Formats: sequence, C-alpha cells, structure tokens
Amino acid sequence: MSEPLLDIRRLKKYFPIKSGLLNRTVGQVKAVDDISITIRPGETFGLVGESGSGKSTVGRTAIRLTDKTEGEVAFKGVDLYALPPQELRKLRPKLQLIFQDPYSSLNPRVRVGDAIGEALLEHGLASKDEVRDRVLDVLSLCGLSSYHIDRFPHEFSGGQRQRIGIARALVLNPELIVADEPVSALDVSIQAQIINLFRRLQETNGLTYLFISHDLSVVEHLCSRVGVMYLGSMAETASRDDLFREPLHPYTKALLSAVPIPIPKLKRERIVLKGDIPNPANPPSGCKFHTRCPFAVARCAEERPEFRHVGGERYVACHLV
Amino acid sequence: MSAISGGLPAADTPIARKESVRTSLWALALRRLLQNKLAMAGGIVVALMFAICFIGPLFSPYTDNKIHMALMNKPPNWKHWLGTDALGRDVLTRVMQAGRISLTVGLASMVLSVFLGSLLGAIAGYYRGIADQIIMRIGDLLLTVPSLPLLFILGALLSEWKVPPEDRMYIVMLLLSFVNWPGIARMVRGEVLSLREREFMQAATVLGLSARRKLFRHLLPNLVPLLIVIASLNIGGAVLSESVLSFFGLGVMPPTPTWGNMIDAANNLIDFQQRPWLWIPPGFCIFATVIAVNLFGDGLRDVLDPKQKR
Amino acid sequence: MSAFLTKRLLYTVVILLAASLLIFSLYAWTPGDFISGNIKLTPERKAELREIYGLNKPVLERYATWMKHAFHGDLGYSLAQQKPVLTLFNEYIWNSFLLAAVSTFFTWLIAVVIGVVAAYKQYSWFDTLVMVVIFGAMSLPSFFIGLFLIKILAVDWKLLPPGGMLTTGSNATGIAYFREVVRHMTLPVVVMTLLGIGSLTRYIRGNLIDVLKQDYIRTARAKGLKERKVLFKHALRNALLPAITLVGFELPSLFGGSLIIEKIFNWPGIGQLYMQSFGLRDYPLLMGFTVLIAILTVIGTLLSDILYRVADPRVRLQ
Amino acid sequence: MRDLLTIENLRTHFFAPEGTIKAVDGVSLRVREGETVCIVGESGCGKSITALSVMGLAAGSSGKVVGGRIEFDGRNLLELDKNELRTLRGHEIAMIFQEPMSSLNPVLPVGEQIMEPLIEHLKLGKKAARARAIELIAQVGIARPEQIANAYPHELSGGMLQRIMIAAAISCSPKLLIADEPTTALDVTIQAQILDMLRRFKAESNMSILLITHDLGVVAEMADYVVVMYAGKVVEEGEVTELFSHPKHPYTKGLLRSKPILNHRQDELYAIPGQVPNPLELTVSCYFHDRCGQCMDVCRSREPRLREAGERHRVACWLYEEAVAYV
Repeated sequence: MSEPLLDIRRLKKYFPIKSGLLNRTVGQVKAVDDISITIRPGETFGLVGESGSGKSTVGRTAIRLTDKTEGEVAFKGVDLYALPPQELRKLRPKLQLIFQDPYSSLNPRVRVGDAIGEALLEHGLASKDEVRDRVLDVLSLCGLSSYHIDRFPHEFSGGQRQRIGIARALVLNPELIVADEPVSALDVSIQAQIINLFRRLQETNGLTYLFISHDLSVVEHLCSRVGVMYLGSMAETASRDDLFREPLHPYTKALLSAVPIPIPKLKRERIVLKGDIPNPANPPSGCKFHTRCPFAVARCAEERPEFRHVGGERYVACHLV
Repeated sequence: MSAISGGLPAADTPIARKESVRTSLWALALRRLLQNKLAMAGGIVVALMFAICFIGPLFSPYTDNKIHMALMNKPPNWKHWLGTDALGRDVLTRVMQAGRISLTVGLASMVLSVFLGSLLGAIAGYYRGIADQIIMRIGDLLLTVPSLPLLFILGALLSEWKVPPEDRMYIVMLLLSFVNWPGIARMVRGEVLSLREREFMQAATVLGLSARRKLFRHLLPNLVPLLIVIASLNIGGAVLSESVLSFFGLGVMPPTPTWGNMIDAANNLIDFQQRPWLWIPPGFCIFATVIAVNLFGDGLRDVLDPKQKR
Repeated sequence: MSAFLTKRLLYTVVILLAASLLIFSLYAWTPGDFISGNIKLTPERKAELREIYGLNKPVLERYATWMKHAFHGDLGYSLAQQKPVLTLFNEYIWNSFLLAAVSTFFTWLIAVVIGVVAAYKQYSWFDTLVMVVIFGAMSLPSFFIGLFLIKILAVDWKLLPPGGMLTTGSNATGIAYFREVVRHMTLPVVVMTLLGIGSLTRYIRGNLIDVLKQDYIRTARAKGLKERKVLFKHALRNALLPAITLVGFELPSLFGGSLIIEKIFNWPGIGQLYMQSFGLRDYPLLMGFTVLIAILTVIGTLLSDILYRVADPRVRLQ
Repeated sequence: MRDLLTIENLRTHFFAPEGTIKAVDGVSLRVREGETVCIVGESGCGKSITALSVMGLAAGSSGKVVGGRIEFDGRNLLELDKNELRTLRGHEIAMIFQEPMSSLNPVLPVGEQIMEPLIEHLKLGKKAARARAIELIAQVGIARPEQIANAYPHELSGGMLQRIMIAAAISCSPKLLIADEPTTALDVTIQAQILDMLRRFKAESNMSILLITHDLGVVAEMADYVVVMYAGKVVEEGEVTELFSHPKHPYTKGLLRSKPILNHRQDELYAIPGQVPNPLELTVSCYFHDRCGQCMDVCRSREPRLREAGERHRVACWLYEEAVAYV
C-alpha cells in the first residue's frame, strides 16, 4: 500500500448554536463527528450521504476551507492545520475544490480566461506570456472552445460552467481535487459528459479525488472506495465492489435499496426506512441511526458503535455486524 | 442562456483580449437601461438641468448681480421671462445660478457621503470584529438623533463661526454627508457581508489568491452596482435637504443663491401672495430635478440590482 | 424572546444615553444662549442669571444634572416660556398627534389600496401611472408643496384657511369648533399624506410583486382558491408582514410633530414650538424635544423588531 | 380504460423581449383512468409548462397558451371560463410541486393549508374541514397529526412538507394528480417513502397520475406510460417496458445509456454530446439533430412527425419515418 495523499484523522467539526443574552453557545451541531478517511494517490474516494450527513463539511475541512474543531488532516504528511496562512496559501494550488453550484461559484464580473488564469499568475506558476496558452490548453482539455476565453460566466449553460470550474482547478496541476456534488445541479445528459470528463482527467493527469455525492449510482460508477455518512458519522467504508455487492451497515443497505433503478418491473428487495432524518443539532443517542433502523436492538439506543475494521478494506460502525 | 454578441468592450484584463466584443454584465445593464423609458426620461431631464444651470447663465445678459431700481419686482415679461426680484435682478438667471449651487451641493455631498458610507460600511463588513462594532455603533447613534434638529444645531453651530457666506456651501455639503453616511454604511455592510459568503469568494480562497486580490478583484467590483444605485438615489435626497436647510436660513445664505434660499422669498407675505414668480420657479426646479434623479436611479436599480426591486 | 428583549433593551438604553450626551454637548457648544440674546439685561444681571441657571458650569456637569432630573421625569424649565418643558410638551404634543395620526391613517389606507392594485396589475397603464405619481410624491420638497398649496387653495381660491388651528379670535365650541379644526387641518393633512404616500406605496407594491411570484401563490391557485382569497389571504399577508416593521418607525413622526409642515402651516404643534424655541436658543426645551424624538426613535425601532417577531412565525420561535 | 386527460397539439409560448420562446410546441398526450403517465425530459424541455397549462396556470404576464386542446373528463379546459376551471383545480385535478419548502405559505399553519380546498370545493365547515385535515395528515404517514396541523412550514422537514402537500392535493379525491418533480428536492430514503405513498394512493382510489420527472429511475418505478420531451416537443412515447427495452429515438437511447445504473457498472458512460438548443434560435428541423449520432440531411431541414412505431409506441424521428410510411 502506498503512502496516503490525504490522511484525515478523527476529524470533528462542530458548529455552535448561539442564543441568549450574551450570545452564549447553548449547543452544537456536530456536522462532522469523529471521521477518519485515508485517501491514497490516484484513487477516487466517494463520500455519500443524505442531507445533514456532514459530507460537504468533511470536504471543506479536509482542505482547511473552514476551521476544524478537533482532529488532524495531513496532506502528504504535512498537517494542514499547523501551517501558517502564507504557507497554506502556497499549498492551495495542490488542493482544489469543485463546487456544486456552477452559477454561484464563478464571479459574474470576471472573464473566463481571467478566472482560470489568475491563480497561475498569482502563484507565479506561469509568466504573463504563457498564461493565455495554458488557459487555452486547459479549456480544450475540458471540452470548451478557445473563443470561450473572453466570455463572461453568464453566457454559459450550467454544464459549461461546471467545465469552467473544473478547468479553473485543473490548470493549477492539483494533486487532490475535492468535488462537492459536482454533477447534482446538471441534467442527465450533461451529467454523463462531466462524469466522463472527471474520469478522463484522472487517467491523463493522475488526479486523486474526494468525490462527494448523494447519488449512489454516480459514486459506484466513478469511485474506487466509498464511505457512507449518516448525521456526521461514518457508517461504513469499503471498496466499491464490496460495498455495492454486499453492504454491511443497515443504513447502507437501505440507501442502496432506495435508489430508483431505470429498469421497469425490476423485482428487488426494498427497505423503506421509516421516519425522517433526525435534526443534526439533536442527534439520537447511541447509534445515530437506531431511530430508523429496521434491525435496531436495545443496545443500539444506548451505546455508540465503534467504527471497526472487519477485514480487507472494510470498516463498519454497527453493533450487529 | 446563450451569447449575445456586440456591445461595449468591458474593463481590460491581462489574459482576455482587450478588443473583445463579448458582453460583460455592465454592457448588458446599459442596454437594458436604454430600454427603460422612464429612467431614460429621468436621465435626460437631469442632464438638461445640469446643462441649463451651468451653461445657461453664459447666455444671459443679466448676470451682473447689480441692483436695478427701475426693474424691481417686475412680473414675467418678454425681457425677463420669469420677472425680476426686489433688487431688480433677473429671476431666470438667478434660478440658473442657484441651480449651479444646489446641484453642486447635491452632487458633492452625495459623493462625500457615499465615499464615507461605503468605505466605513465595507470596512465593517469585511473585517467585522471590533472595527465593525465601533463603526456600526456610531452609525446607530447618529441614526438615533433626529436628523433635522441635528442639521439645525450643526447649522447654527457653524453659522457662529463666522464662515464667509461664499464658503457656506462647503459646510452644507459636509453637514449633509455627516448625517447621511450611517444609512449608506449599513446597506454597504450588509452587501459586503453577503458577498463574503458567496461561493466565488470561497473559490478565490481555494485558489490561494491573496487577500488584496480577493478584495479588489472579486469583492469590490460586485459592490459597485449597489454603490451606483445608492449614489444616484442619494443625489435627490441631498438636493432636498439642502433646500430645506437653506429655506430656513441655516444652509447656504444670500447673496449666494440656491433654490432653497430663493423660496425664502415666500416668507415675506407680500412676495408670497403677490409675486409667485419669485419662489415658485425654484420650487419646480427642485421638484423636477429630484423626480428625474429618482426615476433614473430607480431604473439603474432595476438593471443593476435585480434582487432589490422595490 | 425574553433574552432577545433584555438584550435589545440594554442596548437601547446605552444608545439613548450616548445620544442624549451628544445632543446635550452640541446644544451646549452652540454659541449664544437665551440670556445673551436678551438685550434688556445688564451684564451683571446676565452673569447672575447664568449662575442661577447653571450655564457657567462645565458641560459634563450640566449634563449630569440634567440627566438626574430627567430620570425623575423633569426635563427642566423653559426659559422663554417660563413653564416646565413637560407641561409645554403636553400642551402642544396632542395637536401634533392629531395631525400626524390622521395623515398616517390616510397614508396607509391609500398606500395599501393603490399598492395592491398596482402590483396585481403590474405593467398595466394604471401601474405605470401609479409609479410616476409615486415618484412625484417622493420628490416633493415638503416646504415648497406646502407653500404652493397655500398659495393656490387658500390665498387665490380661498377654499381653505392658510394656517393655524383655529381662525384668529374664534371662540367656537362643540360641532362648530370641530368643523373649524377640520377645515384648518385639511391642507396640512393633505400635504403630509402626499409626502408619506410615495415610499410606502412603492414598498407595498414591490413586496406584493415579489410575493405574487412565490411558489406558494401558485400552490394556492392550484388548490382552486378564489383569486380574492389568493390575493388577500395568501399574498397580502406575506407582503404586509415586513411592512409591520414600518409601524414602529412611524412613532417619532406620530408624536414628534413635523418641524417643516407645522412651521409652514403655523400649526400649534410641538414641531412649531421647537422652531420658535430654536430662534430663541431656549436650550431646556430644545434638549427636551430632541431627546424626546430620540427616545421615540429607539422605542419605535424596538417596537418594530418585536412586532416583526410576533407577526412572522418564521422568527417567532427563535 | 377511458381517457381521462387528452392533450392535443398544445402550444404554450412565452413572449420575451428577445423573441418568442415556444416552451410547449405541439404536444399531444393522453392519460387514461387509473394510469400513471410520466413526462420525462431535461430542464427547459417544457414538461413543467405542459403540466401548468393543464392547470391553467402557465399563462402569466409573459406566457400564453396559444393553441391546442386540453380535454379533461369530457370538457375542453381551454374553453372553460376562469371560474369553472378554478373549481376543477384542487378538486378534480390536483398538483404538487418540486420544492415543498417554498410551495407552502410560510405564515399559515399547515393544517389550515390542507383545509382550504376542503372548504372551497367540498363546502365543509371549518370544524369538519379541520377534522378531515387531521385525518389526511395521519393518512400521509405523519405521527401526532393534531400537533402537526398547527405547525408552520419552517418547523417541518422537506419530506414532511411534501407529505403535507400530498395531503392537501388528495383531500378532495381528485381524478388526476399532477406531480411536478415531487421528489427531486428530497433525499433518496425520503423519496422512496413518497413514491411508495403515491403508488398506494393511486391503487386505493383509481386516481390517475401525471408525473413529471427528469429521473429515469423514478420513471421506471412509477410509470405505466412514458412521454419523452425535448425542446418543447414529444420525441417518443410508449409503455414503460416497451420504451425502456426498445427505445427508438436517439435521444431516448442516449438518455437511457447516459445514466449510470446501480450494480450495472460500465467503464465509460455514453454521453450525448453538446447541449440543449437555445429556444430562441430554433429553426425548422429535428431539434436534436446537432447532438445526434445518426443525423441525416433531412433532419436539419425538416421536422419529423410523431408516428406509430409499434403497439402504443410512437416516435418522432426521420430514421423511422420511411419504414413506418411504407409498411
């Protein structure tokens, strides 16, 4: 096994709930509650979960876009949270993020060419004369045309904007790309284009992805290893084949069985979970999933299950496994 | 949304070609503004008002400001379209000269208060923390004190400093800006706070851009539309405030004419009842200017700041 | 909610203290005072009077004294009128309130009706007309439109009295008194309504246009509700909700009178009283008035916040 | 089975300063009693506008139904006066929307919002309506219905709100329920609950459903009959098994192949190249021609008609035009 590219250890990110006379913290939303992920170079780690699972927060804390509460994030052995701001800024090009919303993540008043090229200049990765060529190269790599370079974001469709967002990250030759629901806002036919682009870029540029999505079909297609989050905790991580062939955690099972499959009259076992996702500010005791789990026993409500190694690359947090 | 070609070249940039014909948001906004009839009518009236007041007196034969006893208090006639005043001066000429002062005061105090308000508001919103607290608390304080009495007190205070009458207009500008900045600062702060949280600002952090670049290249340009709207709507308010102050003898004082202190003639019972040509024309000028500025400003708001449509 | 209230109240008190100090200092620094303006007095007598009124003490000390009295409900003694300031306020404030209350009522009534119709028929000729009139109303110089209407309606056409609250020398009572007051207040009320109507109509129209685009309006229509119900139950309620905050902001103008209008129409209100006292530099009264407005302003703001929280279920619980 | 809803050659256009947007341009479809018909397509294809046109809610300041027929239960909806159409809405035809959060009035308790159609259409008194509303809340699987009836929308989750929307929609036992992307804004586990519930209600009441979605998985689970739209037109329609197993139109084929399917992993997804054409720049042609791998000359200059291509299966594509014409 190779050296990890990104090592997230026991990461916690709590958002305070403030209230009262002096704005005292009266509670905490444990958006990320003790998560560990190891990502190796060249792999695609998929992080799935429903709303409120904290998957996006993991993505943002993993590259120190927000502060953590506890834990460690090491990028190639360097503790990101120990770096002084200037050092961190220098490291930024190596750690890129692709946003979900291709509309709000591009500055409406900056031309595409400048949006892609400015960081190159800023970090001295290219001279003024080279920038334009570098931008043109990356545009064509991302399936855009050279004449797009002088246009403004509002002249593009959602799919094209997402390509611009990818190009903006890619031009910096990053080693890790955190993609936060990059295809969720796109139509099916455009989704396929972008998914293929992600795949191709991984092959040509040797990229490593932390791919965050709620869409299990997309994750299965793209990722080599997968982690399933529920209410800030990791329920299960496994290699893709293991996870999709034989999910161990009841939540993973339910999640997989809930995904609609475009094959009519397909007979399959279905676990329809009862109830709603609990409020992350007030998660259930013990195993956070016990309120909705069809297999829950008394112990689940009392004791928080440990995230255990269960052989191979599999880890599961469930008393019943 | 597809591309629409043509339009004006926007700000030049290092990587994109300068001679580009692609449309920036600015060009789009301008095009839509040109289609707004009310706004354009307002814009034209404002422009005319400026032109008439600043160029008009050059063509008037009555600019000497001398006292002509023979011409005292003549109603409008062919020689003096708006009649003459108690000193035999041509009212039309005085209205135009007054317009110069009133418009200058309005414009200058707008520039000053928008400058102050946006600077302080932007600092408060961008740096937050202690700077924010201090600036906004002072703003709250000034907003608590009723503005008209405040202006009156300040006007009276400054009157006693024996400021030469010709310099009083500068004092009035300062006064109006002093009273106006907190409201502007509040709006700007709110906008900066919301811009800070926009995803493209996060994207700038991810790209590792410097704080300077984030502020000047990404945040401030997006603040400009709001500033333009505030500025245009603020001129009208400033012209109105100046006229009130001058009408009550606390603003710009005669012999320097302004629209406000010309209406002061109405405080004389005979002038008020018998000689409306002395005070009605400046009143209409104020009205016409302010309504035109407001229509234009509203049009600007529509094209630049669609989410704040009111 | 109670924590919110306590916090707001505390802040309100602090702001008020700071504002009153600011106002006090400004008045204190304003050159000239009531005594120096009186030419009948000898220099010795002036000094004596200053001693009596405490005008020769440092500003902060005078402020402290003033504040102490103010806490006991004593805003001082008007030097010009030789009456306690509060007594004077009580004499004049209700005249101001009468004018302000009636015009505020008409302003809201007309603004809501016109705003709703204009929003509902957005882009119609009526809407365009309303927009132009709104801008006209917002652009009126208050003193000029007052003078202009007096000139036309009172002086030239003699339809209404030019000013005051009663005809000079009148001692009408009962119905006749009432009619006389109504006749006198018509013009100032018209002007004040005209001045207030623009921004409020625009605000209501704008809010309603936004609300009418919301998904829940489409839902209401999809449920087959009558258009009247969609408009008044679903749309208007949401559109007027933010306008509730404006109610609080009306407070200073309701009780604080209008300096300009009362002056122009010679209305015996508190604003007129202020304008007279300003010329005389009657500081206790000026100070009392300005602080009164400041108090009304902060109470109004507080009231707005509370009203908004009570009215909107989305913030009610927080 | 009787036809409940027949749409013929519906055209709904929007008039923008830049030109006319033919959002719905000659759409025909039918929904039979007790049947679920899915309209599937990407954003901007006109599927939602078609549904809103049926409700009489597509026309606004800039939009207008400019032609066609919408026959519902024997009546032409486009000829009804406003009031007659209104009494049908929420009563015989009900509709639920994509964003439950914004589709409910934030200042009214949800119970009251369910009561409204009961009072309006079934003329129930307030008390009876409230009792019925509480029953309905229980029926859509929400615990503590009395309490929830008094809750405001912001106090409930998206899944709960969509249940509330459904409760209001089915309150008057409509013959047709139009559901416009009802689960798109919800999580998968919640989506499964909602779809389950819709199926149950349909089975219990013989209600027809017109389901609008972009998700082929949802289509496969819900639909009896599928209508595929592209750029304001129907390009293909057929029974769900037939359409999924034998898609004819290159667009339908592309859509089906471009979606990754759970447990059917491929290395490379098929991706339809290009993007949806600008509705302002459409010329007479097959609107899919510039993205089609089998594009012919005729596709660029003439518009294909929707032709029979099998048992209850129709397609609008020049590839099948001759074959169909000469058989």
